[in-house]
Amino acid sequence: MKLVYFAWVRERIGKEVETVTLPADVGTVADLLKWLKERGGNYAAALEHPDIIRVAIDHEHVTHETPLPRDGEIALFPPMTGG
Amino acid sequence: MKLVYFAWVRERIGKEVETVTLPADVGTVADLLKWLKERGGNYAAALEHPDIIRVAIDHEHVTHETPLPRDGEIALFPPMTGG
Amino acid sequence: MTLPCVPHVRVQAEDFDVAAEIERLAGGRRDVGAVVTFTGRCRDEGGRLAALEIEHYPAMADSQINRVAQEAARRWPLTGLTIIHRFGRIEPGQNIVLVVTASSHRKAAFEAADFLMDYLKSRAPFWKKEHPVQGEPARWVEAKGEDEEALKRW
Amino acid sequence: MTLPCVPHVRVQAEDFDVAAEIERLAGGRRDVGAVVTFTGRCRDEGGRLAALEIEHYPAMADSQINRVAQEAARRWPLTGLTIIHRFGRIEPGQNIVLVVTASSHRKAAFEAADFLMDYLKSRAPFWKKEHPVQGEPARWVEAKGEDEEALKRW
Repeated sequence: MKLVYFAWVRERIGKEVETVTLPADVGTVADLLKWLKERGGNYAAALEHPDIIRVAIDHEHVTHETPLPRDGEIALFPPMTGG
Repeated sequence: MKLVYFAWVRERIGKEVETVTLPADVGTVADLLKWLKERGGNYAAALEHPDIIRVAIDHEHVTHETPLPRDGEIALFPPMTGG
Repeated sequence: MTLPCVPHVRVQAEDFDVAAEIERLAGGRRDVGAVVTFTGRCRDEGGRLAALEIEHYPAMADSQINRVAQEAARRWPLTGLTIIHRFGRIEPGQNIVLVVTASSHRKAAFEAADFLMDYLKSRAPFWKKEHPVQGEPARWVEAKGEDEEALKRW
Repeated sequence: MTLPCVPHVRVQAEDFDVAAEIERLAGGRRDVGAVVTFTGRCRDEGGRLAALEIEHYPAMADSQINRVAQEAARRWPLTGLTIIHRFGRIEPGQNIVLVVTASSHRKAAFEAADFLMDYLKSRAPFWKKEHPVQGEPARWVEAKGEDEEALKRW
Protein backbone atom coordinates (compact mmCIF):
# COMPACT_ATOMS: atom_id res chain seq x y z
CA MET A 1 0.00 0.00 0.00
CA LYS A 2 1.31 3.43 -0.91
CA LEU A 3 1.03 6.02 1.86
CA VAL A 4 1.47 9.76 1.24
CA TYR A 5 1.67 12.45 3.91
CA PHE A 6 1.05 16.20 3.83
CA ALA A 7 1.68 19.31 5.94
CA TRP A 8 2.55 18.62 9.58
CA VAL A 9 1.79 14.91 9.24
CA ARG A 10 4.52 14.78 6.59
CA GLU A 11 6.90 16.88 8.70
CA ARG A 12 6.41 14.83 11.86
CA ILE A 13 6.71 11.47 10.14
CA GLY A 14 9.71 12.80 8.24
CA LYS A 15 8.82 11.46 4.82
CA GLU A 16 6.47 12.30 1.96
CA VAL A 17 5.71 8.83 0.76
CA GLU A 18 6.34 5.22 1.63
CA THR A 19 5.11 1.78 0.71
CA VAL A 20 3.97 -0.53 3.50
CA THR A 21 2.72 -4.06 3.73
CA LEU A 22 -0.24 -4.19 6.08
CA PRO A 23 -1.08 -7.13 8.38
CA ALA A 24 -4.29 -8.94 7.48
CA ASP A 25 -6.18 -7.56 10.50
CA VAL A 26 -5.74 -3.92 9.39
CA GLY A 27 -9.05 -3.63 7.62
CA THR A 28 -10.19 0.00 7.92
CA VAL A 29 -8.76 3.49 7.88
CA ALA A 30 -9.00 3.57 11.70
CA ASP A 31 -7.05 0.30 11.88
CA LEU A 32 -4.37 1.78 9.63
CA LEU A 33 -4.00 4.91 11.81
CA LYS A 34 -3.73 2.75 14.94
CA TRP A 35 -1.19 0.41 13.33
CA LEU A 36 0.95 3.35 12.15
CA LYS A 37 0.79 5.03 15.56
CA GLU A 38 1.97 1.82 17.24
CA ARG A 39 5.11 1.94 15.15
CA GLY A 40 6.14 4.58 17.72
CA GLY A 41 8.71 7.37 17.33
CA ASN A 42 7.84 9.83 14.57
CA TYR A 43 4.65 7.94 13.78
CA ALA A 44 3.45 8.15 17.38
CA ALA A 45 4.16 11.92 17.34
CA ALA A 46 2.34 12.49 14.03
CA LEU A 47 -0.65 10.33 14.96
CA GLU A 48 -0.91 11.26 18.62
CA HIS A 49 -4.55 12.34 18.03
CA PRO A 50 -5.72 10.05 15.24
CA ASP A 51 -9.24 11.51 15.32
CA ILE A 52 -8.10 14.77 13.73
CA ILE A 53 -6.23 13.11 10.87
CA ARG A 54 -8.03 13.38 7.52
CA VAL A 55 -7.67 10.56 5.03
CA ALA A 56 -8.14 10.19 1.29
CA ILE A 57 -8.10 6.94 -0.65
CA ASP A 58 -7.18 7.32 -4.31
CA HIS A 59 -7.79 11.10 -4.07
CA GLU A 60 -11.24 10.88 -2.50
CA HIS A 61 -12.04 11.93 1.06
CA VAL A 62 -13.03 8.97 3.26
CA THR A 63 -14.12 8.49 6.87
CA HIS A 64 -12.16 6.48 9.42
CA GLU A 65 -14.71 3.68 9.12
CA THR A 66 -13.96 3.16 5.44
CA PRO A 67 -12.54 -0.27 4.53
CA LEU A 68 -9.08 -0.19 2.97
CA PRO A 69 -8.73 -1.20 -0.66
CA ARG A 70 -6.43 -4.07 -1.64
CA ASP A 71 -4.16 -1.58 -3.32
CA GLY A 72 -4.05 2.16 -3.92
CA GLU A 73 -2.79 5.48 -2.59
CA ILE A 74 -3.76 6.43 0.93
CA ALA A 75 -3.12 10.04 1.97
CA LEU A 76 -2.93 11.24 5.58
CA PHE A 77 -3.11 14.95 6.34
CA PRO A 78 -4.37 17.56 8.82
CA PRO A 79 -7.67 19.40 8.30
CA MET A 80 -7.35 21.47 5.14
CA THR A 81 -6.75 25.22 5.20
CA GLY A 82 -7.07 26.22 1.55
CA GLY A 83 -9.13 28.96 0.05
CA MET B 1 -43.18 74.11 -5.06
CA LYS B 2 -40.84 72.50 -7.60
CA LEU B 3 -42.03 69.16 -8.96
CA VAL B 4 -39.77 66.81 -10.94
CA TYR B 5 -40.86 63.65 -12.75
CA PHE B 6 -38.97 60.57 -13.89
CA ALA B 7 -39.41 57.55 -16.17
CA TRP B 8 -43.03 56.83 -17.21
CA VAL B 9 -44.40 59.43 -14.80
CA ARG B 10 -42.37 62.01 -16.73
CA GLU B 11 -43.44 60.59 -20.09
CA ARG B 12 -47.14 60.47 -19.23
CA ILE B 13 -47.23 63.95 -17.70
CA GLY B 14 -45.19 65.20 -20.63
CA LYS B 15 -42.77 67.38 -18.72
CA GLU B 16 -39.64 66.93 -16.60
CA VAL B 17 -40.13 69.73 -14.17
CA GLU B 18 -42.68 72.38 -13.23
CA THR B 19 -43.37 74.83 -10.43
CA VAL B 20 -46.80 74.77 -8.82
CA THR B 21 -48.56 76.77 -6.13
CA LEU B 22 -50.43 74.40 -3.85
CA PRO B 23 -53.76 75.17 -2.15
CA ALA B 24 -53.55 75.46 1.62
CA ASP B 25 -55.37 72.15 2.18
CA VAL B 26 -52.74 70.10 0.32
CA GLY B 27 -50.75 69.10 3.38
CA THR B 28 -49.22 65.68 2.69
CA VAL B 29 -47.68 63.74 -0.15
CA ALA B 30 -50.97 61.83 -0.55
CA ASP B 31 -52.83 65.15 -0.82
CA LEU B 32 -50.39 66.30 -3.49
CA LEU B 33 -50.87 63.14 -5.57
CA LYS B 34 -54.68 63.48 -5.31
CA TRP B 35 -54.55 67.16 -6.23
CA LEU B 36 -52.33 66.49 -9.25
CA LYS B 37 -54.52 63.59 -10.42
CA GLU B 38 -57.60 65.82 -10.25
CA ARG B 39 -56.00 68.14 -12.75
CA GLY B 40 -57.10 65.47 -15.24
CA GLY B 41 -55.66 64.77 -18.70
CA ASN B 42 -52.01 63.73 -18.63
CA TYR B 43 -51.93 64.00 -14.85
CA ALA B 44 -54.89 61.65 -14.45
CA ALA B 45 -53.16 59.17 -16.77
CA ALA B 46 -49.83 59.38 -14.93
CA LEU B 47 -51.37 59.16 -11.47
CA GLU B 48 -54.13 56.66 -12.23
CA HIS B 49 -52.78 54.43 -9.43
CA PRO B 50 -51.28 56.86 -6.93
CA ASP B 51 -50.38 54.06 -4.50
CA ILE B 52 -47.55 52.84 -6.74
CA ILE B 53 -45.97 56.27 -7.19
CA ARG B 54 -42.73 56.73 -5.21
CA VAL B 55 -41.91 60.16 -3.87
CA ALA B 56 -38.76 61.92 -2.72
CA ILE B 57 -38.59 65.29 -0.98
CA ASP B 58 -35.31 67.10 -1.38
CA HIS B 59 -33.67 63.84 -2.59
CA GLU B 60 -34.85 61.64 0.29
CA HIS B 61 -37.41 58.87 -0.05
CA VAL B 62 -40.63 59.65 1.83
CA THR B 63 -43.96 57.88 2.43
CA HIS B 64 -47.31 59.17 1.24
CA GLU B 65 -48.12 60.24 4.80
CA THR B 66 -45.21 62.65 4.93
CA PRO B 67 -46.17 66.33 5.38
CA LEU B 68 -45.05 68.59 2.56
CA PRO B 69 -42.36 71.16 3.27
CA ARG B 70 -43.04 74.86 2.73
CA ASP B 71 -40.61 74.82 -0.13
CA GLY B 72 -38.36 72.33 -1.85
CA GLU B 73 -38.04 69.80 -4.66
CA ILE B 74 -40.61 67.01 -4.78
CA ALA B 75 -39.87 64.12 -7.14
CA LEU B 76 -42.49 61.64 -8.40
CA PHE B 77 -41.40 58.41 -10.06
CA PRO B 78 -42.23 54.71 -10.52
CA PRO B 79 -40.63 52.00 -8.38
CA MET B 80 -36.91 52.01 -9.13
CA THR B 81 -35.24 49.42 -11.33
CA GLY B 82 -31.54 50.16 -10.95
CA GLY B 83 -28.71 47.80 -10.15
CA MET C 1 -10.33 48.28 12.34
CA THR C 2 -11.83 51.25 14.14
CA LEU C 3 -13.34 53.71 11.66
CA PRO C 4 -15.59 52.70 8.77
CA CYS C 5 -13.91 53.05 5.38
CA VAL C 6 -14.84 55.96 3.12
CA PRO C 7 -16.85 54.60 0.18
CA HIS C 8 -15.95 55.56 -3.37
CA VAL C 9 -19.15 56.25 -5.35
CA ARG C 10 -19.52 57.25 -9.00
CA VAL C 11 -22.58 57.77 -11.21
CA GLN C 12 -21.42 58.05 -14.80
CA ALA C 13 -22.24 57.41 -18.44
CA GLU C 14 -18.81 55.92 -19.20
CA ASP C 15 -17.84 52.28 -18.77
CA PHE C 16 -15.68 51.18 -15.82
CA ASP C 17 -12.60 48.98 -15.48
CA VAL C 18 -13.04 46.22 -12.89
CA ALA C 19 -9.31 45.54 -12.60
CA ALA C 20 -8.56 49.22 -11.95
CA GLU C 21 -11.24 49.33 -9.26
CA ILE C 22 -9.84 46.24 -7.54
CA GLU C 23 -6.40 47.87 -7.66
CA ARG C 24 -7.83 51.04 -6.11
CA LEU C 25 -9.03 49.10 -3.05
CA ALA C 26 -6.34 46.46 -2.67
CA GLY C 27 -3.25 47.62 -4.56
CA GLY C 28 -0.23 47.93 -2.29
CA ARG C 29 -2.25 46.89 0.76
CA ARG C 30 -1.17 44.03 3.00
CA ASP C 31 -4.28 43.92 5.20
CA VAL C 32 -6.86 42.96 2.57
CA GLY C 33 -7.73 39.27 2.71
CA ALA C 34 -10.78 39.25 0.46
CA VAL C 35 -12.03 41.25 -2.50
CA VAL C 36 -15.49 40.64 -3.96
CA THR C 37 -16.67 42.25 -7.17
CA PHE C 38 -20.18 42.21 -8.55
CA THR C 39 -20.65 43.35 -12.14
CA GLY C 40 -24.18 43.77 -13.46
CA ARG C 41 -24.37 43.63 -17.26
CA CYS C 42 -26.96 44.19 -19.91
CA ARG C 43 -28.46 40.95 -21.27
CA ASP C 44 -30.12 40.63 -24.66
CA GLU C 45 -33.05 38.67 -23.14
CA GLY C 46 -32.79 35.85 -25.62
CA GLY C 47 -32.06 38.13 -28.56
CA ARG C 48 -35.09 40.32 -27.92
CA LEU C 49 -33.26 43.39 -26.56
CA ALA C 50 -31.31 45.92 -28.64
CA ALA C 51 -30.40 48.22 -25.74
CA LEU C 52 -31.30 49.49 -22.31
CA GLU C 53 -31.76 53.15 -21.66
CA ILE C 54 -31.08 54.01 -18.03
CA GLU C 55 -32.63 57.18 -16.68
CA HIS C 56 -31.58 58.53 -13.31
CA TYR C 57 -32.25 61.37 -10.90
CA PRO C 58 -28.83 62.99 -10.76
CA ALA C 59 -29.33 65.10 -7.65
CA MET C 60 -30.53 62.08 -5.69
CA ALA C 61 -28.57 59.15 -7.13
CA ASP C 62 -25.23 60.09 -5.67
CA SER C 63 -26.58 60.87 -2.20
CA GLN C 64 -28.71 57.72 -2.01
CA ILE C 65 -25.87 55.45 -3.09
CA ASN C 66 -23.54 57.15 -0.65
CA ARG C 67 -26.06 56.64 2.12
CA VAL C 68 -26.38 52.90 1.55
CA ALA C 69 -22.61 52.62 1.06
CA GLN C 70 -22.02 54.25 4.42
CA GLU C 71 -24.50 51.91 6.03
CA ALA C 72 -22.59 48.93 4.61
CA ALA C 73 -19.30 50.40 5.85
CA ARG C 74 -20.77 50.65 9.36
CA ARG C 75 -22.28 47.16 9.36
CA TRP C 76 -19.32 45.21 7.99
CA PRO C 77 -15.59 45.56 8.71
CA LEU C 78 -14.66 46.68 5.20
CA THR C 79 -11.27 48.11 4.30
CA GLY C 80 -12.70 49.57 1.10
CA LEU C 81 -15.91 49.87 -0.90
CA THR C 82 -16.59 51.11 -4.42
CA ILE C 83 -19.92 51.51 -6.21
CA ILE C 84 -20.24 52.66 -9.81
CA HIS C 85 -23.61 52.95 -11.56
CA ARG C 86 -23.87 53.88 -15.22
CA PHE C 87 -26.71 55.71 -16.96
CA GLY C 88 -27.64 56.34 -20.59
CA ARG C 89 -27.79 53.83 -23.44
CA ILE C 90 -26.26 50.43 -22.68
CA GLU C 91 -26.16 47.51 -25.09
CA PRO C 92 -26.17 43.76 -24.43
CA GLY C 93 -22.78 42.61 -23.14
CA GLN C 94 -21.96 46.03 -21.68
CA ASN C 95 -21.57 46.84 -18.00
CA ILE C 96 -24.29 48.56 -15.94
CA VAL C 97 -23.18 48.51 -12.32
CA LEU C 98 -20.12 47.58 -10.25
CA VAL C 99 -19.77 46.91 -6.54
CA VAL C 100 -16.34 46.14 -5.09
CA THR C 101 -15.90 45.26 -1.41
CA ALA C 102 -12.58 44.62 0.32
CA SER C 103 -12.13 43.25 3.81
CA SER C 104 -9.83 41.24 6.00
CA HIS C 105 -12.59 38.66 6.07
CA ARG C 106 -14.35 36.72 3.38
CA LYS C 107 -17.85 36.77 4.83
CA ALA C 108 -17.85 40.54 5.30
CA ALA C 109 -16.87 41.12 1.68
CA PHE C 110 -19.54 38.74 0.34
CA GLU C 111 -22.36 39.93 2.57
CA ALA C 112 -21.72 43.62 2.06
CA ALA C 113 -21.68 43.23 -1.74
CA ASP C 114 -24.91 41.20 -1.68
CA PHE C 115 -26.56 43.76 0.65
CA LEU C 116 -25.48 46.66 -1.56
CA MET C 117 -26.92 45.11 -4.70
CA ASP C 118 -30.24 44.47 -2.96
CA TYR C 119 -30.39 48.11 -1.89
CA LEU C 120 -29.29 49.55 -5.23
CA LYS C 121 -32.08 47.59 -6.97
CA SER C 122 -34.84 49.07 -4.84
CA ARG C 123 -33.54 52.35 -3.45
CA ALA C 124 -31.26 54.00 -5.99
CA PRO C 125 -33.19 56.34 -8.34
CA PHE C 126 -32.53 54.63 -11.67
CA TRP C 127 -35.09 53.37 -14.17
CA LYS C 128 -34.47 51.00 -17.06
CA LYS C 129 -36.24 51.22 -20.39
CA GLU C 130 -35.96 48.35 -22.83
CA HIS C 131 -35.50 49.00 -26.53
CA PRO C 132 -36.48 45.86 -28.45
CA VAL C 133 -34.64 44.65 -31.55
CA GLN C 134 -37.85 44.56 -33.58
CA GLY C 135 -40.06 47.51 -34.32
CA GLU C 136 -42.00 47.15 -31.06
CA PRO C 137 -42.18 50.21 -28.82
CA ALA C 138 -39.74 50.69 -25.98
CA ARG C 139 -41.09 49.80 -22.55
CA TRP C 140 -40.12 50.53 -18.96
CA VAL C 141 -38.86 47.59 -16.93
CA GLU C 142 -41.22 46.83 -14.07
CA ALA C 143 -39.88 46.56 -10.54
CA LYS C 144 -40.05 43.03 -9.16
CA GLY C 145 -41.76 42.27 -5.90
CA GLU C 146 -38.90 39.91 -5.13
CA ASP C 147 -36.45 42.81 -5.13
CA GLU C 148 -38.42 44.55 -2.39
CA GLU C 149 -38.70 41.23 -0.53
CA ALA C 150 -34.93 40.77 -0.73
CA LEU C 151 -34.39 43.82 1.46
CA LYS C 152 -36.03 42.07 4.39
CA ARG C 153 -33.04 39.75 4.65
CA TRP C 154 -30.96 42.63 5.96
CA MET D 1 -30.27 27.02 -19.75
CA THR D 2 -30.36 23.27 -20.07
CA LEU D 3 -26.88 21.83 -19.50
CA PRO D 4 -24.62 22.88 -16.61
CA CYS D 5 -21.63 24.93 -17.74
CA VAL D 6 -18.20 23.30 -17.89
CA PRO D 7 -16.07 24.74 -15.05
CA HIS D 8 -12.57 26.04 -15.74
CA VAL D 9 -10.24 24.91 -12.93
CA ARG D 10 -6.53 25.63 -12.49
CA VAL D 11 -4.06 24.81 -9.72
CA GLN D 12 -0.89 26.76 -10.30
CA ALA D 13 2.09 28.53 -8.71
CA GLU D 14 1.73 31.62 -10.93
CA ASP D 15 -0.45 34.62 -10.20
CA PHE D 16 -3.74 35.13 -12.04
CA ASP D 17 -5.35 38.09 -13.81
CA VAL D 18 -8.89 38.79 -12.56
CA ALA D 19 -9.81 40.93 -15.57
CA ALA D 20 -8.70 38.22 -18.01
CA GLU D 21 -10.76 35.65 -16.13
CA ILE D 22 -13.87 37.86 -16.21
CA GLU D 23 -13.29 38.30 -19.94
CA ARG D 24 -13.03 34.52 -20.38
CA LEU D 25 -16.53 34.04 -18.93
CA ALA D 26 -18.33 37.14 -20.14
CA GLY D 27 -16.40 38.56 -23.09
CA GLY D 28 -18.53 38.75 -26.21
CA ARG D 29 -21.52 37.20 -24.46
CA ARG D 30 -24.93 38.84 -24.45
CA ASP D 31 -26.63 36.45 -22.01
CA VAL D 32 -24.54 37.15 -18.89
CA GLY D 33 -26.31 39.48 -16.49
CA ALA D 34 -24.09 39.08 -13.45
CA VAL D 35 -20.43 38.30 -12.80
CA VAL D 36 -19.13 37.80 -9.26
CA THR D 37 -15.44 37.47 -8.45
CA PHE D 38 -13.94 36.49 -5.14
CA THR D 39 -10.22 37.03 -4.71
CA GLY D 40 -8.54 35.64 -1.59
CA ARG D 41 -5.27 37.41 -0.78
CA CYS D 42 -2.43 36.96 1.67
CA ARG D 43 -2.65 39.34 4.66
CA ASP D 44 0.33 40.33 6.77
CA GLU D 45 -1.65 39.74 9.99
CA GLY D 46 -0.84 43.13 11.41
CA GLY D 47 2.76 43.08 10.20
CA ARG D 48 3.50 39.69 11.77
CA LEU D 49 3.59 37.63 8.58
CA ALA D 50 6.44 37.57 6.04
CA ALA D 51 4.89 34.96 3.76
CA LEU D 52 2.56 32.01 3.44
CA GLU D 53 3.75 28.71 2.07
CA ILE D 54 0.91 26.74 0.52
CA GLU D 55 1.35 23.00 0.24
CA HIS D 56 -1.05 20.94 -1.82
CA TYR D 57 -1.77 17.38 -2.90
CA PRO D 58 -1.46 17.71 -6.67
CA ALA D 59 -3.12 14.47 -7.67
CA MET D 60 -6.16 15.29 -5.54
CA ALA D 61 -6.48 19.09 -5.71
CA ASP D 62 -7.60 19.29 -9.28
CA SER D 63 -10.15 16.49 -9.01
CA GLN D 64 -11.63 17.79 -5.73
CA ILE D 65 -11.99 21.33 -7.02
CA ASN D 66 -13.55 20.03 -10.22
CA ARG D 67 -15.98 17.96 -8.21
CA VAL D 68 -17.23 20.89 -6.14
CA ALA D 69 -17.27 23.12 -9.23
CA GLN D 70 -19.48 20.63 -11.02
CA GLU D 71 -21.78 20.51 -8.03
CA ALA D 72 -22.11 24.31 -8.13
CA ALA D 73 -22.80 24.17 -11.87
CA ARG D 74 -25.62 21.70 -11.24
CA ARG D 75 -27.14 23.63 -8.33
CA TRP D 76 -27.11 27.13 -9.83
CA PRO D 77 -27.93 28.29 -13.38
CA LEU D 78 -24.40 29.46 -14.16
CA THR D 79 -23.24 30.39 -17.64
CA GLY D 80 -19.61 30.08 -16.55
CA LEU D 81 -17.44 29.24 -13.57
CA THR D 82 -13.70 29.57 -12.99
CA ILE D 83 -11.65 28.52 -9.97
CA ILE D 84 -7.91 29.14 -9.66
CA HIS D 85 -5.94 28.14 -6.55
CA ARG D 86 -2.27 28.96 -6.19
CA PHE D 87 0.37 27.03 -4.26
CA GLY D 88 3.94 27.78 -3.15
CA ARG D 89 5.27 30.88 -1.45
CA ILE D 90 2.87 33.82 -1.38
CA GLU D 91 3.61 37.17 0.25
CA PRO D 92 1.25 39.72 1.84
CA GLY D 93 -0.72 41.59 -0.80
CA GLN D 94 -0.46 38.73 -3.29
CA ASN D 95 -3.35 36.63 -4.57
CA ILE D 96 -4.11 33.12 -3.30
CA VAL D 97 -7.40 32.03 -4.79
CA LEU D 98 -9.92 33.23 -7.37
CA VAL D 99 -13.53 32.22 -7.95
CA VAL D 100 -15.48 33.76 -10.83
CA THR D 101 -19.15 32.96 -11.40
CA ALA D 102 -21.27 34.22 -14.28
CA SER D 103 -25.02 33.89 -14.61
CA SER D 104 -28.11 35.49 -16.04
CA HIS D 105 -29.13 36.11 -12.47
CA ARG D 106 -27.52 37.98 -9.62
CA LYS D 107 -28.44 35.63 -6.79
CA ALA D 108 -27.09 32.58 -8.57
CA ALA D 109 -23.73 34.23 -9.14
CA PHE D 110 -23.44 35.38 -5.50
CA GLU D 111 -24.59 32.15 -3.93
CA ALA D 112 -22.46 29.89 -6.10
CA ALA D 113 -19.30 31.93 -5.35
CA ASP D 114 -20.03 31.91 -1.61
CA PHE D 115 -20.71 28.15 -1.68
CA LEU D 116 -17.52 27.46 -3.61
CA MET D 117 -15.35 29.39 -1.17
CA ASP D 118 -16.88 27.51 1.77
CA TYR D 119 -16.10 24.22 0.09
CA LEU D 120 -12.60 25.15 -1.02
CA LYS D 121 -11.73 26.11 2.58
CA SER D 122 -12.66 22.73 4.00
CA ARG D 123 -12.46 20.24 1.16
CA ALA D 124 -9.65 21.21 -1.20
CA PRO D 125 -6.33 19.59 -0.21
CA PHE D 126 -4.26 22.70 0.51
CA TRP D 127 -2.42 23.59 3.72
CA LYS D 128 -1.06 26.99 4.69
CA LYS D 129 2.14 27.49 6.68
CA GLU D 130 2.88 30.91 8.11
CA HIS D 131 6.40 32.29 8.00
CA PRO D 132 6.69 35.10 10.57
CA VAL D 133 8.67 38.26 10.00
CA GLN D 134 10.70 37.74 13.17
CA GLY D 135 12.96 34.79 13.87
CA GLU D 136 10.09 32.67 15.23
CA PRO D 137 9.57 29.26 13.66
CA ALA D 138 7.08 28.79 10.85
CA ARG D 139 3.78 27.26 11.90
CA TRP D 140 0.88 25.55 10.18
CA VAL D 141 -2.38 27.44 10.09
CA GLU D 142 -5.06 25.59 12.07
CA ALA D 143 -8.39 24.84 10.48
CA LYS D 144 -11.25 26.79 12.02
CA GLY D 145 -14.34 25.08 13.35
CA GLU D 146 -16.37 27.87 11.80
CA ASP D 147 -15.23 26.82 8.33
CA GLU D 148 -16.61 23.34 8.86
CA GLU D 149 -19.79 24.87 10.30
CA ALA D 150 -20.16 27.09 7.25
CA LEU D 151 -20.69 24.03 5.04
CA LYS D 152 -23.94 23.23 6.83
CA ARG D 153 -25.54 26.28 5.23
CA TRP D 154 -25.52 24.52 1.88
